[in-house]
Amino acid sequence: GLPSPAVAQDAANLPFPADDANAKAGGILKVAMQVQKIDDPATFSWTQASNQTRHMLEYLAMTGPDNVTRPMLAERWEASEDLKTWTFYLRKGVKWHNGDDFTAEDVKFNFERWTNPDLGSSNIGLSSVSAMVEDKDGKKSLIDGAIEIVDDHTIRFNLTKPVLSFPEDMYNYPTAIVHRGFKPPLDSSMNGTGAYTITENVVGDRCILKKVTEVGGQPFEYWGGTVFLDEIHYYNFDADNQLTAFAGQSVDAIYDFGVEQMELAKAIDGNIIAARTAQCLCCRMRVDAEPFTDERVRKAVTMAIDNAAIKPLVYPEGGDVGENHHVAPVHPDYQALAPLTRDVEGAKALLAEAGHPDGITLTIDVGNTDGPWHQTAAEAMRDQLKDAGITLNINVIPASKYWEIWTQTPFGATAWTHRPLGTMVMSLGYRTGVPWNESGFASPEFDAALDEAEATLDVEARKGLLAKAAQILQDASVMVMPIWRPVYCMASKSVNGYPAHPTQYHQFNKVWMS
Amino acid sequence: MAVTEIPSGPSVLDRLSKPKPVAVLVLLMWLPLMAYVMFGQAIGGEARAVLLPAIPATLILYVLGIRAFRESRVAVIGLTLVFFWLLMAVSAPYLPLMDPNKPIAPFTTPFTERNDLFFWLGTDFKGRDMLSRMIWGCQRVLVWGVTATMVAYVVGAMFGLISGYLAGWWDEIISFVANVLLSFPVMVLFIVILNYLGPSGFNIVVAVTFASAPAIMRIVRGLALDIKTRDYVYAAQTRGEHPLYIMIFELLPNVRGPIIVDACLRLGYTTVAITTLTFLGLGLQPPDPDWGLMIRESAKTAMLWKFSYMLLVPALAVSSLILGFNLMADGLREMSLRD
Amino acid sequence: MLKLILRRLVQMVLIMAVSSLLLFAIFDTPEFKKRLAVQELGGFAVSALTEESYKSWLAARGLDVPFYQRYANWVGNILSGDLGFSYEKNRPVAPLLADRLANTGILAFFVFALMIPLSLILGILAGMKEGSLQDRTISFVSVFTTSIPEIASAILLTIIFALGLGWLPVKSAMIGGFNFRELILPVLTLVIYDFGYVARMTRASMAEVMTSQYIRTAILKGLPYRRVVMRHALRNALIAPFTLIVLQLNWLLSGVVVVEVFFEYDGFGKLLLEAALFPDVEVVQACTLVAVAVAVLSQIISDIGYTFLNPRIRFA
Amino acid sequence: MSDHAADQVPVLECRNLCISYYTRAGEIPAVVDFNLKLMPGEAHGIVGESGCGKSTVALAIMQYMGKNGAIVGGEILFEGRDMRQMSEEELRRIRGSRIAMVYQEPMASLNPSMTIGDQLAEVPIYHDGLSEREALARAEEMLAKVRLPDPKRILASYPHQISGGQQQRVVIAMALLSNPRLLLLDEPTTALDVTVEAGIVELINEIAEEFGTSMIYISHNLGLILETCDRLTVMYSGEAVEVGDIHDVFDEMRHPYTRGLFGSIPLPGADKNAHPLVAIPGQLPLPHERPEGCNFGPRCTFFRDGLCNVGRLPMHPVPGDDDHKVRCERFQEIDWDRDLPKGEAKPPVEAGDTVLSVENMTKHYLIEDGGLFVGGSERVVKANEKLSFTAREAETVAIVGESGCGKSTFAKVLMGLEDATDGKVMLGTVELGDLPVERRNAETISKLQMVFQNPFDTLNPSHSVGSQIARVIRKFGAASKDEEVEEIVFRLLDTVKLPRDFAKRKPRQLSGGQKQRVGIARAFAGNPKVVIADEPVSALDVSVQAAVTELLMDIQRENRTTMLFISHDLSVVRYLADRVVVMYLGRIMEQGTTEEIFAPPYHPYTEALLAAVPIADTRIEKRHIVLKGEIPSPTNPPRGCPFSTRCPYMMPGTCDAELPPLRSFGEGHRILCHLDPAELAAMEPVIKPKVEAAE
Ligand SMILES: Nc1ncnc2c1ncn2[C@@H]1O[C@H](COP(=O)(O)OP(=O)(O)OP(=O)(O)O)[C@@H](O)[C@H]1O
Ligand SMILES: Nc1ncnc2c1ncn2[C@@H]1O[C@H](COP(=O)(O)OP(=O)(O)OP(=O)(O)O)[C@@H](O)[C@H]1O
Ligand SMILES: [Mg+2]
Ligand SMILES: [Mg+2]
Ligand code: NI
Repeated sequence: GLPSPAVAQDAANLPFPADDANAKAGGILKVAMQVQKIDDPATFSWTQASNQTRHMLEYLAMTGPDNVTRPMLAERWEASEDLKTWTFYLRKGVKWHNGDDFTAEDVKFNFERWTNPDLGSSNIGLSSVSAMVEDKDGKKSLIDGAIEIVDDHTIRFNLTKPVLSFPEDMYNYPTAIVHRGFKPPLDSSMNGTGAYTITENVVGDRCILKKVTEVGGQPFEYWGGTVFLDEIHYYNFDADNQLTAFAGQSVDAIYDFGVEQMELAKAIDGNIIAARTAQCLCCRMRVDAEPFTDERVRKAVTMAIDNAAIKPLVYPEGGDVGENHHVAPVHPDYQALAPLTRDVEGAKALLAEAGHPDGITLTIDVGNTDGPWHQTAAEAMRDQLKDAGITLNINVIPASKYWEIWTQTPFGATAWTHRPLGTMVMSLGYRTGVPWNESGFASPEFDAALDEAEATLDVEARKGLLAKAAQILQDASVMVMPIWRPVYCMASKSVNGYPAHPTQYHQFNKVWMS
Repeated sequence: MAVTEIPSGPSVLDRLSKPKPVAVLVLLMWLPLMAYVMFGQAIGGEARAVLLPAIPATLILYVLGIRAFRESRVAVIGLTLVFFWLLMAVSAPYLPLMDPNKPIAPFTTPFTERNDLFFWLGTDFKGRDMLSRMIWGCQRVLVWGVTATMVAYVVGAMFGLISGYLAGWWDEIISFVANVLLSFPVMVLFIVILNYLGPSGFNIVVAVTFASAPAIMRIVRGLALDIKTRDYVYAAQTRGEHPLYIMIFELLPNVRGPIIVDACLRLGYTTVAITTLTFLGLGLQPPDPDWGLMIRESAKTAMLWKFSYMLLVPALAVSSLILGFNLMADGLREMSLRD
Repeated sequence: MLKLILRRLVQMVLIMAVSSLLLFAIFDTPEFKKRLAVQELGGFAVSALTEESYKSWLAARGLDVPFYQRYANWVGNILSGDLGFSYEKNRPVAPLLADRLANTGILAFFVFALMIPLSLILGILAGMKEGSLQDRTISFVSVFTTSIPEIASAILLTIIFALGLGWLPVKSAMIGGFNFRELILPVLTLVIYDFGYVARMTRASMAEVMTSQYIRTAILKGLPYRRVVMRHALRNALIAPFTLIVLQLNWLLSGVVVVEVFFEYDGFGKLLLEAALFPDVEVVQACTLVAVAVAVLSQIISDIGYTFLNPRIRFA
Repeated sequence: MSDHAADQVPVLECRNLCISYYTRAGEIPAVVDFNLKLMPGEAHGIVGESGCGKSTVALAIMQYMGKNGAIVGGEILFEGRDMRQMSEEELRRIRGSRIAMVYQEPMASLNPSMTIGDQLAEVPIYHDGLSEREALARAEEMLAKVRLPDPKRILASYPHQISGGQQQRVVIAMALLSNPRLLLLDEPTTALDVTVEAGIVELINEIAEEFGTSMIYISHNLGLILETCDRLTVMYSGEAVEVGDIHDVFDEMRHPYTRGLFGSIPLPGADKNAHPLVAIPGQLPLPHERPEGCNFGPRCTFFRDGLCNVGRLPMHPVPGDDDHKVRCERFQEIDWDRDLPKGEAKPPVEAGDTVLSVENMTKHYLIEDGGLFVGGSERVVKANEKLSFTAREAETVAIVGESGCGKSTFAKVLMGLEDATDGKVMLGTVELGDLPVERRNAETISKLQMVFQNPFDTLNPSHSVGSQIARVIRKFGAASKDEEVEEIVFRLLDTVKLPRDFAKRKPRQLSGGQKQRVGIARAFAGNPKVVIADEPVSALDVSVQAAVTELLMDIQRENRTTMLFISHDLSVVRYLADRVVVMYLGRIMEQGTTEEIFAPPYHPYTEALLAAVPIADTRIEKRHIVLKGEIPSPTNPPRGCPFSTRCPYMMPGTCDAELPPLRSFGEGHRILCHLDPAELAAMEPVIKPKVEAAE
């Protein structure tokens, strides 16, 4: 079977929800978000920039609010049994804004760009793209024959290793597909397949998108069916001020707001839209740093903490309780493990056994990289650990400082962003020796279990395999993972069909204003 | 003015009003507060014990102040406002307040009860008690504000005396540096310095020194230029005193008057500056309460009429303290003009 | 006089050179470069960068050469009229700065248009009869308003007029183009903070003039009171406030930071703060140059004005 | 010039006038029970020491009492109408047109930002309804009348562009513009130099004659009053103590205070050895500390308990002269001729060896414009030019000259505060000219000390009196142990006749005279060989002046100190100096013994200076010489003789071309002048006893 249901909601196989029967065309959607520079989509560092271009430059696949990935510019895809050959069948009838047809050449052009190390695109780090690259003379370059154009609308990729998440990778924000004639910067080469085009982009101020109605005198036919909005405006507001801008009715919707603003949001007239995500705060202990080299200490920490009690303190609405491993309920390949129970006495006993009969003092570095709630969570942990005789000092440091030490600190609270598949994070963060393995966790057993899960395309089958790896990780007590946090955004009552998305990717094709 | 005879039986208060006891009282009030705020963590557990002598000292100083300022109603009002906050600062740990950093019940409006607790001024977005945060908040503003002003004065007065008294090349160089600093708008200076050094109380002291010392230097220089032509300075010179002696013993005591008035005003400015800087994210850092921080944090959440108290409380608190300083300055000036 | 102005201008250039070199040196520290990288690439990504790719990132940004070299380049560019390029805003500094200065200029214009007549009239009314009820009231109001920091008055005004009464917009982001209503709160905030100061100075100056011997002479010459005030007192009393008002230009550049940030008004102050925090060196540099120029020019204007108003100096 | 017609209405009459100020300390009765009657054309003088209420009276007449003053009793009748009943508008019409006033400080009385023309024209415009052109024409005319050269230029000038003497003339012109009936002059010449003062006084006298204006002339200088007034009121501590015709009061004074006052001014007959001045004992009481009864009681030698200190004293007419009144209960019991206050005669002191010799000492100041970056031009102020003189042990050498002639500069060079540009200054065997004070050794420093002019500045207000004296003692190593130092401090306080507990006081608790005594104590603390006294008494009241001067003389006599006494007041100089040096524009014009200086041959400048000094003695006759023009600027002194621009004997072609020769008249008497020695010797004395007092 295919990794994701290639079945769409309607016959056209569109990734978007079905049209609302009451939908009215027209109107301008004003969104508060940071407006960034958008010189080259392949080198975007932030989601916001991709949101600015997302209605103009589209992707091969699209992960919906439900975290399910569906074909977008591709019509469908196929993978070989060994997951080393992927064939993408491109949608026919997709037009560029300059009138050109969208073809496999366009896709090839994009992959060639991404794999060119001189461009510096982060896409080269995606497991799918990196499997097309070899090291030659100390420089990475595309392997000959890795990309194969079968016909105008079919393209095949030959990979050096099995890759499970190719379709998910194709909706990663810097993988927007540009025209084969693209030359940065984007302003001088505005061309896309989307229903809208950017007419004005002033960094730090505004980004204005208008519906494309005609191309070279011909009416423009958007492949994705009806879109309702005439224009989409992004106005630059800092994260902190977006909700207040919304409250002041300057905008109709906002990019996001923090949990600390929830009460305020509730008091404002509008719809709060929460998305379930796999974003989390991973309070990991470095297994090769004192005192965490002793597994009993780590275990005592995890045993003394009741994640279920912490979550409502930090995120009263939405979100999931974490289970001290890195697969989230929102992941399609998640399978619940045996529930965790808090055991203070057990924790004390373990500590005593580890040579700390009078308790122990630990210090956690908190960078609040994702908002002040990190600190709130750490404080809740501190209160619980006290019961087991563990004194937790919370060392609050600036975000930029935290990012300098995040892989080295013995005990740190790191924010991990959402990734569509459970295997993706597990493999990025916990495989022996990988660069982002911040806990220093090294277990051949775990690696083997993960390999097996990654080689399995079938989701149902993969669940069990991934659960095995998760169990190993949980048993090793590498981390306290209290919360899978929700993301919140807000739209006014007149905005209909405003989608929530776990990574805040905007897709407004079916949004309409009443 | 008239010859002021000291009455035969001086009362306790009279005896305390002499410079020496006052200095001791000020130190008794100030050092513990400074130690508590700056090094509270290093002192550890029973840090609040250091504040014990400060409370009576503050009260006695207030009474002395009222006596000294009784001629000017304005000054008395100012003094009362300032000492109210000083008293709050030294006694905050002993007041029956909730933990200012503990999230209890978010967004509780003033005068309501939640979780069996009554919140006089409500709670902020994290659920921390506003009353307790407001009272604790004055500690940091006061300590850092006064320390920063003091350091600025020491530096400014030193250079002012050198520049004014020695004149010549000293004056040219010091005045040029002062001009460079004065040509920077204050905020630019603050932003650049704090951005470079990183936000913290000690760095605020540095920044305020850089920003205020040139102006103070100018004032002192002007006064020194005037005073150095007084006959008593010539008298000192003609008996061969060292310039340092003349600067410290002959000039310095006589620039005191105008400087004290200016210092009160400047304390006001510094308080504004610290609050503003904290609001801009360049000043004091979370989590401990501080008025600027309270404003900064709630500026994001209080954008509804219902929640505006979160902004109102710290805004009024900081205004009242500054009003206190300004009224004191006004009163002092008024009294100095009358003599 | 000309010599004085020339001297001031030379001094200004010197100050600009010294301060911009200092700024370049300050923003050359590794931390600042790292911060720039974090802003551009994201903290997570930067922390995962290898030494080498970080170096190549620096090279791509032109940050790998020593700062004095960059400074020299920058000075060269400035002299040819190019103010540099903003990393953060992704556009050349000159039009960006011009834009923001224009916005602040609009703000300043209204502030002055309101503040000057208000403060002068109040100051003169108060200083004319020192100690009267009118004087005491005006004096108290002025002390009171100057004691409210801009941030606090911004809050109070917002709470009353925007959140409470709903008459005015809460923020002044001007996203729908220039809107006069959005300008009202920032202007009021600045006026409230500043007018008291100028009014008090005017009052002091007026009061001093009114007790001077030449006013006594004028009164005992048998002139009508109106003429004594308008002809004899006013001009002498306005000399000091005039210089002060011109120097307020300089103050305004600092004062606006808070107001602009609070009301999200896209002006010079906000630009400067954002650039400093980013850190967007060339924008900070350009802003500093402007600030120094404004400071020195306002000083020169105030000197010229002072000489013009004060014949004692003019002919000296 | 007396033709008082009985039917005439007095121009001004003050009846039982009482004026108070309201201050923090309560009500201060500044003037109590003041009476005055001024007939048309009469000039009435008011004298008294500082703070006795002279200005208050003048301002009350103008009905201008400031914020905290009020007339609490009595009435002021102007041409028979009570001014207190007039409305603001009526007052406004009278002020400036019928009554006009001239103030002490001309510069401060003129609006700095209006041209003189505008300020003058206002008066006729508002009072006589003239057009601006007519008003300006009238102003020009008036400027010419007050003898101002080039009135047109002055009309267009701002006040700071003309000199102090010219400013005062402008103020007088302003007062005369509307032809007032009454002119009030409140110390109109105090801020001016003597030679300039002489011009103004002459002008005032001429005006009185020409316009027939009645005048009230306020001054603390009895000599001036004698030259200008017909009648006189002597005030003491808020009260008029003696009123009468000027000759009556001067020659037959009937109040102990008036006589005390005359006893303390150095009249030509006074001599420091034979007839020392007699100071009035005690101090002026503060207005709110006045005694019961006679205010002068506590200081009066004729004080009688139970008589002088009960109730309020009335004015008593002196029998035989209705116009002469005194406020004294015992004036008829006192034998005014016998009980003359008399100082004890002291033996003259023999001068010793030469202690200080100055040879061609020159001091130039360089003033630079510009600064750090843009170079400026340099100007030279020639403050001292080739000064040469010597001073011997126990001798008093006076240096006289008008403001800005370089007296203080010389003192500074001597003290080492400035370096001499050229020449030599020898103190004993030490050359001081280029030895700044930092490089002088303690012995040299202690040998040379200074007494300063301004009593309010001479002590550091922040330190106690004792500690300031003690510092000197320690500094000069006289003693170092605390008790010893304290002992010396007490001894010094005794010497200057101050109570010992003053050591603990702060300077602000001392009066001006007391401060000056502390200054003297401090100067003598190191047993100096030479003391420079830079105008040490000119800021003090006459009665205090006498006491301080005497003290200085006594200490000098005792210690055999050489004293350089700097002054602009020739009467004081004549009284106490052994030798005199007359300076003008940085140069010594004449030097010699006191007798030589005060008798012909004179240098023309000395002659003018002597003639300008007002003398409060009716038995003296004085020649009038009024110098024209103003003192030139020391940056740009005239070529040739510095005095040539103002000299009445100026010989064009000689005086303004080359420096005059130094002519010697006997031992030590030297005159710098082009005039022939014979011509100089033939000069008439300026001051001589009146042959016969004739009216
Ligand atoms: N505005 C005032 N408020 C309070 N007291 C005043 C005021 N003006 C003058 N006095 C006091 O009134 C008394 C008389 O002052 P006045 O100026 O009339 O003296 P004066 O004789 O003119 O002295 P001087 O010779 O110094 O000018 C003094 O004791 C003075 O201190
Ligand atoms: N430091 C200085 N720099 C330049 N010029 C000076 C300086 N000190 C004094 N002068 C000038 O030198 C001249 C002599 O001044 P000095 O003070 O010696 O006069 P004086 O005779 O003491 O006058 P007064 O009687 O007013 O005290 C004056 O014209 C003065 O302006
Ligand atoms: Mg007077
Ligand atoms: Mg002098
Ligand atoms: Ni007569």
